[in-house]
Amino acid sequence: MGYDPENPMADRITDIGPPHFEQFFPEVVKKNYGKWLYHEITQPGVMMHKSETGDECWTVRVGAARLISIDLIREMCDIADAHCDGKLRFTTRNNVEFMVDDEAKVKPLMDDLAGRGNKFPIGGTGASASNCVHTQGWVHCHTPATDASGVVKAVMDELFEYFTSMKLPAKVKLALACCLNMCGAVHCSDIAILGVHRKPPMIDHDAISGLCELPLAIASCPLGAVKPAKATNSEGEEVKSVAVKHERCMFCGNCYTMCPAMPLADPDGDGIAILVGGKVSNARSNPTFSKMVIPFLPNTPPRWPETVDAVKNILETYAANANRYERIGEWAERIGWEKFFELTGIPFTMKCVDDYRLAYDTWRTTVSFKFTSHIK
Amino acid sequence: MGYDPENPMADRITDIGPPHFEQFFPEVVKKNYGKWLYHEITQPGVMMHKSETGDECWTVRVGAARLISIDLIREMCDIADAHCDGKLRFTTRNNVEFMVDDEAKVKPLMDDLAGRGNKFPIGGTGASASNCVHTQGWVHCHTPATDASGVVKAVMDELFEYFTSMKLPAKVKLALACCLNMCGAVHCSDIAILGVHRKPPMIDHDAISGLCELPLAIASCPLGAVKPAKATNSEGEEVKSVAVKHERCMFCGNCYTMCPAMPLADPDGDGIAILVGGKVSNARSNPTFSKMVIPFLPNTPPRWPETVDAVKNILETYAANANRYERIGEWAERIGWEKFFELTGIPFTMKCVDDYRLAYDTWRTTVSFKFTSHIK
Amino acid sequence: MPKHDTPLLDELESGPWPSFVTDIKRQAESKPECWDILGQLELSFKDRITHWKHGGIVGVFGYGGGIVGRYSDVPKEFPGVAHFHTVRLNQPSSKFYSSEKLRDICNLWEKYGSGMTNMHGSTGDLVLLGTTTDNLEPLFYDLTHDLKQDLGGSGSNLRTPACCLGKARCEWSCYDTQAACHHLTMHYQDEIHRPAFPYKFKFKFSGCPNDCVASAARSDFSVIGNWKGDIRVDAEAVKGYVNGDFTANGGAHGADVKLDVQADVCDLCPTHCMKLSGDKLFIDNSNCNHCMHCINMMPRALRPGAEQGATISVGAKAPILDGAQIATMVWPFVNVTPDNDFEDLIDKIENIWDWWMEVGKNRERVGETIMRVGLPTFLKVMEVEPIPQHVKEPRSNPYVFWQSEEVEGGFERDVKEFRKRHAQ
Amino acid sequence: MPKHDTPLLDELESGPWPSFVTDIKRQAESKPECWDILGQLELSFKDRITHWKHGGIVGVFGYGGGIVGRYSDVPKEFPGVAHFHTVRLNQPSSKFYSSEKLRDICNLWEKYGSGMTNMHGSTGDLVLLGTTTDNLEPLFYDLTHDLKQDLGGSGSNLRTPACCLGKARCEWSCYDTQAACHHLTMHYQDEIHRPAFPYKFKFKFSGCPNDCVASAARSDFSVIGNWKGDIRVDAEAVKGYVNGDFTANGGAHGADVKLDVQADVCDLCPTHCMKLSGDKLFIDNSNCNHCMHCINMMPRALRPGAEQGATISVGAKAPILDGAQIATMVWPFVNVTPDNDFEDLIDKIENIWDWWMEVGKNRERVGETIMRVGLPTFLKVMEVEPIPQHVKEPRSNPYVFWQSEEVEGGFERDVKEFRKRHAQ
Ligand code: SRM
Ligand code: SRM
Ligand code: SRM
Ligand code: SRM
Ligand code: SF4
Ligand code: SF4
Ligand code: SF4
Ligand code: SF4
Ligand code: SF4
Ligand code: SF4
Ligand code: SF4
Ligand code: SF4
Repeated sequence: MGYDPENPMADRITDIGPPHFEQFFPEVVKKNYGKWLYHEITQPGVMMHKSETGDECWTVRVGAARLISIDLIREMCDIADAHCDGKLRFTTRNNVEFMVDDEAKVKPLMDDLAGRGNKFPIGGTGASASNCVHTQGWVHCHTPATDASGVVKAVMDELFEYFTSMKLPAKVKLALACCLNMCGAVHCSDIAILGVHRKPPMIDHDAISGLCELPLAIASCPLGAVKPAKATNSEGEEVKSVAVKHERCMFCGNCYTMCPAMPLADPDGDGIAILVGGKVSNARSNPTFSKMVIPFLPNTPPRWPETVDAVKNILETYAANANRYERIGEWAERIGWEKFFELTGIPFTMKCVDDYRLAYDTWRTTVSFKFTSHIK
Repeated sequence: MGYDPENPMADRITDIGPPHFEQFFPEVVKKNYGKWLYHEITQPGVMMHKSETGDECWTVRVGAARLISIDLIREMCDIADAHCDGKLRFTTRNNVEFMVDDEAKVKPLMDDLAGRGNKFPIGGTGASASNCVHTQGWVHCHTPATDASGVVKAVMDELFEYFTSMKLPAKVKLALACCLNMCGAVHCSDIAILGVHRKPPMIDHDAISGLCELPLAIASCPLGAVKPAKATNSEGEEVKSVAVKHERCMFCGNCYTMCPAMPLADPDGDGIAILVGGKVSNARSNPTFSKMVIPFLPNTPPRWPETVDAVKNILETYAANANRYERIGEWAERIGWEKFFELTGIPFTMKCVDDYRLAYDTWRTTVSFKFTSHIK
Repeated sequence: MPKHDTPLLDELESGPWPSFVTDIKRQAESKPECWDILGQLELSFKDRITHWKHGGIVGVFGYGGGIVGRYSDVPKEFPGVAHFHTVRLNQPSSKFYSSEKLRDICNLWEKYGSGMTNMHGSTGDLVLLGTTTDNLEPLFYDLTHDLKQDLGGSGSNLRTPACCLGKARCEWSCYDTQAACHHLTMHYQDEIHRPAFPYKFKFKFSGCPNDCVASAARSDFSVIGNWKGDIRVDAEAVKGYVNGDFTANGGAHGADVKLDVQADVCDLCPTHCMKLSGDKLFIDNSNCNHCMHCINMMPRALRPGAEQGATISVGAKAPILDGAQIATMVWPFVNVTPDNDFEDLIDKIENIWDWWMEVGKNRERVGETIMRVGLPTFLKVMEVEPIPQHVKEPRSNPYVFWQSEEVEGGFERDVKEFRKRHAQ
Repeated sequence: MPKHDTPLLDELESGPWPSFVTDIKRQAESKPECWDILGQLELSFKDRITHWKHGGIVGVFGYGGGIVGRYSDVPKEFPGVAHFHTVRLNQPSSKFYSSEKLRDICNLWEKYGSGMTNMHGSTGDLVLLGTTTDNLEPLFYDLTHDLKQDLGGSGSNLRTPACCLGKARCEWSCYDTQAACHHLTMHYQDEIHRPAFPYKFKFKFSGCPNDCVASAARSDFSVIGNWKGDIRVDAEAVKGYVNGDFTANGGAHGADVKLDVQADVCDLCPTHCMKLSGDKLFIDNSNCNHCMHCINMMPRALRPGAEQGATISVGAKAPILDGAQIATMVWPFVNVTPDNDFEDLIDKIENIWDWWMEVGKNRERVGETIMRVGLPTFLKVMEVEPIPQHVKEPRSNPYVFWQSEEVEGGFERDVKEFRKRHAQ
């Protein structure tokens, strides 16, 4: 028997949590859990982890689109069954990892993967461009300022050779979030692609009283741009509603999150901002936020050429100029942001100058600077 | 003739400004103005500046108390007349500089100065402890939380050998301000001595209506701790006055500046905070603020032993541990503030943790830190 | 459901990177509603705007999270996605799977959903993308009964915890990230499924300061492995690196990039606490700040110290509303072990929750609450002794809040007494 | 006036540093009111509190500044300081004096004041400490007629400008600090003497980035000498330093401390743009940020580049109220010369004043006004093109204020049109 609509609470099971992880470990992992000694990336996408027991775990990492079908997952399962005793894992960046316990098993596995067209690109290790973590975009969310999967596909096609090789100065972690909610570590990524709105919310006076608690909508605005106001709906009746002080709006979208009758999205208003130089690891330098270097690029489906070019330009300027082992932000800090803008040729605009809460700490309070082309 | 009280506006002269500087230049300065090539500090307090003309300007720098009498100034004039063609100058740190145009004239000048007891200590150049710039304190101001001249005398007596030698890793710029108004560059000094209040203002209900514009007094508080309130004066009459929310007060004294009926000063409440690591120059590192490392030391006239010891301890710990050419703040940044507190033995307290406007930027947002004795 | 023309999306079928369009088309053969996914997405590509309505509240009985409601704003054109709710399955720690388990999930989703997924969501859940309200209860029944697993979090509750793979396949993990993640997930099932907080709350577990699950950027409660004492050095392997026997950075730059130990390791050590003389490496561990750089560079020669634990930081979040925060270091070195059921973590978590649930405003992340009340107040409430490690630098402003009891004589004074000594 | 017992102050007569107590006692022999200075100060030492009343408004006819009123709160005990006003004399640029001039000032102060002074005040004035209201006008008369000089500033006006000694005795000055300081002081006599601003406003002039008058910390309008192009190198002198012929840092560490050019200069260069090979020094000037370190270290070998000017930064101030500010760089390289009467400075100053006097709140320093409206707004008003040099780093938050005219289609939209395409 199964679920009975007549009696939904019958033998209900809740709060059992996820399955225990250990049952999914490959033998070599279970056996050497906590015993690993060192690792070696033997070629792009292939890692060997050595255990004190002498065992070796060979991992082949494969890029994935994240938005994937059950048929594709089943295909991954077939591969795991054929080569990995039916085990596999997903990384924190949506890549897939197939593990074998013997170097000899690596090539057959790789040949199999390669034999399946462009479904399973091998790479993403070491000094490579990472898979681009991303969010929902137009595939599922209600607040996006751009698409996610489409932009990422276009960008990764262009950066492909950097994903499958390890010729960058260091890791470059890519991320996309389709709105300021930033569902991901976009705010701390080497190169971040961020969907941004640029028009204040519209107010649907017909729907607002039904859909929203006005006080919540008003309270939702961090800048107090939403004010109570009387308005007339399409029936010509006067209704309690809100008004938005446009000059105070910074397009964060929080009002829409709280009140469905205040949509912001707009084909021309929405687009993409590029942020760079963030990192999370503590290696050498502290974790830092990504900095906005391009405030806006238009939404140009299906391949967002402006965004693709911008990302590639930054990546390749970095590759050509940075020291090895230096993340993008470490490079920009070392040479100074004026040099970053000069080398990348990205125009510096007022939009890049902070004017939010902690802005003062980002202003230049020294006469030490470099004479770049910016100084006429 | 002269000033005529009957007719104060008679042949009145205004807005003539200061005398032109050039007339006060020693010959060698006038002749070589803008022609200087390099300088050499030949011994503590003595500098030779070489001109492209081959001329040399020899300067002897002398420490002064800043609070000085006309008789002492006249004595300086005698010295200038005897050795320097009647010219002398004061530095931006209240030292006096006597200049001669020939090395041979240096020794007689120095002997003369030395012959006058402890009035004219020679030093303050190069890697020395500077003269301690200071403010009015109890000698003239209405808002001080400590004295100025007295504390500085006590401190400089103790640091004397560092003023007259050049054995520190780098310049150490000392400053004192007797209240949070910080009349000086205390907020950017290597070691700063700051007078601090710790009790909220009293309210003189008898005087307030006469002395203050209540709205200004209320508006003066950055934290909105001052509120309008009715009160009864000593005549038992109800008067319009203000009340202070004690828990909101941070003792800045701005209300007292605006309203004389709100005095803060208190023998036990007032005392001294020590801030370190600020700098103004752009050499190597950017100008930075001094950081509060000791939130309070009591006012203990006439010689403020706690303050003197604290300053000396910081100075000597720095001298013993820093690299040459490294200012105190550069040293603390390099070793990490946890090491600074460990090496100086200064207890770290909650008071040193910022909770004002830009506080977040000072919190540690990395897991990179050193395991000092602070970690139990 | 009929196939739609998708000229724009078709452009995304070319190129070397895997194409989600091709993938969805393939899936559509057996799950025709996928044609409507493509159809509506094509319309969004054409209109350059989303066609999803503002999320509606849907879920399974008794749970306040795990499902994100979603409806099309053009349902007539695309009935297959009129309802398109998300189901968040709580992933196993660090996302190892057996093909058997994955196949069960695929079958479940073939039966009740669109056939499309996210492997994985940004928080860590296995995200099943697109089903109808009617399917939720049957799906949940099969999930719990047949697959013996559960939903993850959404809404103002504890979100699905996540971790790096740690000891499973990494030599640097300073505590058992998977065990900690799993234990706390089980321990807090109620908090995950039934919203009781001012806003969302997230745990993330990384085994070392490399922070491979980006916990410092994305979790209200970030647990990052760390060590005390000396970095473990294999002197022989150091020689190997000096002699160029091994690749630099564990091969991260290719097989032929060797290490210049002086330039690449010592000179890049942020604290300059390393010295190389000949082929001997000396580390002044008392000045090491555990950044991991040298260990990353020479994995065969260096390992984190033997005395291991974790550093706990609090309050990371995305920008909404007061600006993003990277987690602030609160507990420098904590013992994290299954032997005491991770009670050192649990104590701290519950202290934070008790306080935050009391003083946190609606939709205020704990990091924002700390910003509002100040770090000192938070440390006091947590009964944490302030240490210099809590700050990058001491305060530069002089605005200290003293308490009456800290000041001799207290705050109350008699102005008349004062006037006797000071004429007005 | 009688002598008072000053047991506490007497303690300050010992010790190697000059004693202001001894000095005041000596002065008291001819100016007995000095006994009351000591007497009241002794009382303050005893009571650990000031005995001055809140400053009263006093001054000379027609001026709104230059005098700071001060009255004793124990006038009966110390009648000699019952009135104790300060007179601020505008010092000559960089504080060179002739003994003749100083003697005239001493005589003036002997006649009208207490005989005590501050050489100098923190802003830069020659401060005469302690006189009575009645003496102010006669003093001012003699000052202007006989000494031919004037008062400095106080109150909400332009404060007395100050400068480093620059070209007078320093090899590094990139513009004529004294001339600039003197010219602007004369040009703005009205602004110095008659308060017309929301709050005080200060100019300070340093000849190079060493900033010997601390202008970056203390002036609303900070002018710091700077250069463009290449640091001037004397190759012979470089050899000398390499060979140890010269002292390090111009002898600042004693005659026997020599320079290790690689370690002390190249390695400490913040931009690492210097290379030493053998006894030759190469500077990649395009990467130099003009910090002065190398020049400070080898004054005989290096000098600022020949193309000289100044960098102008705005808004420095002490903490009251929003916290201290170091000046923010606004104009990277400005031509500062008497040839055009410093008009490049004057234009900028007056732009700032016009705007600040309009939008600045009462007692709001210009730096606080800029903080309130944001740097972008200020740059716009100043018609300054934004450049990366204006910031340490670009913004990390995504909160950009777009203007309607910048966005295709503008801000006005028709929600009904929207609803046609997006069902509610
Ligand atoms: C598999 C994965 C953990 C997991 O549980 O899934 C992982 C695995 C490893 N990481 Fe990582 N990291 C993983 C995400 C991360 C992240 C988080 C992220 O990408 O969002 C970070 C922080 C990113 C950041 O700093 O912005 C991260 C920062 C590092 C670093 C620090 C690099 C640096 O210099 O900053 C190292 C050390 C190194 O590579 O030198 C590292 C090193 C490693 C090592 C070498 C650890 C080991 O000894 O096995 C593993 C292989 C590295 C490689 O891919 O070259 N891992 N690593 C994640 C793979 C993601 C992917 O598929 O691309
Ligand atoms: C005389 C004076 C200028 C004046 O117009 O009065 C002056 C004069 C010189 N300064 Fe200065 N500085 C003077 C105040 C300052 C200040 C302001 C202050 O003290 O409040 C600073 C900024 C302080 C700060 O950074 O916090 C200052 C930061 C410097 C520096 C940068 C030092 C550093 O490494 O940060 C140098 C370069 C050096 O000494 O290596 C310098 C160098 C010099 C030189 C060598 C310039 C030269 O070539 O003649 C002069 C002699 C230095 C010495 O005393 O060893 N001067 N110098 C000031 C003497 C004050 C005193 O009596 O002690
Ligand atoms: C599905 C997911 C994105 C994805 O494609 O992976 C997601 C999707 C949404 N997030 Fe998120 N967030 C997701 C991970 C994150 C993360 C990353 C993380 O958890 O590591 C963040 C940044 C870290 C953080 O928590 O700050 C994140 C920060 C937000 C925020 C901003 C919260 C803040 O305090 O700044 C919002 C806005 C809100 O809560 O109203 C938000 C709100 C939303 C909503 C519910 C939209 C809304 O305004 O209500 C999105 C539903 C989209 C949909 O239709 O499915 N989401 N969200 C991620 C959850 C999947 C999973 O469970 O694994
Ligand atoms: C005399 C002097 C201190 C000294 O002993 O040298 C001084 C004395 C006073 N200052 Fe000052 N300030 C003096 C230089 C400064 C400086 C330093 C500078 O100008 O380079 C500063 C810090 C820089 C700045 O302007 O921010 C300074 C920042 C203040 C402040 C805080 C202003 C702010 O925006 O933070 C106040 C409070 C106020 O304005 O109400 C203040 C207020 C005062 C008052 C008028 C007291 C008051 O609250 O009204 C003091 C009168 C004391 C007296 O009885 O003589 N004084 N004041 C300095 C002026 C002498 C001169 O003209 O040369
Ligand atoms: S980033 Fe914004 S639009 Fe994208 S999934 Fe998250 S909430 Fe939705
Ligand atoms: S988008 Fe943000 S800033 Fe604009 S009105 Fe809505 S809540 Fe306020
Ligand atoms: S610092 Fe404060 S007390 Fe001292 S002189 Fe300035 S205003 Fe007066
Ligand atoms: S001292 Fe400062 S904080 Fe306290 S009441 Fe007065 S103005 Fe407000
Ligand atoms: S965080 Fe550390 S322990 Fe975890 S996977 Fe990354 S490197 Fe290994
Ligand atoms: S971990 Fe980092 S700080 Fe410690 S020794 Fe290695 S490189 Fe230096
Ligand atoms: S600021 Fe520069 S120019 Fe002026 S005195 Fe100091 S070193 Fe010389
Ligand atoms: S001035 Fe500073 S930055 Fe420029 S070369 Fe010299 S040391 Fe380097």
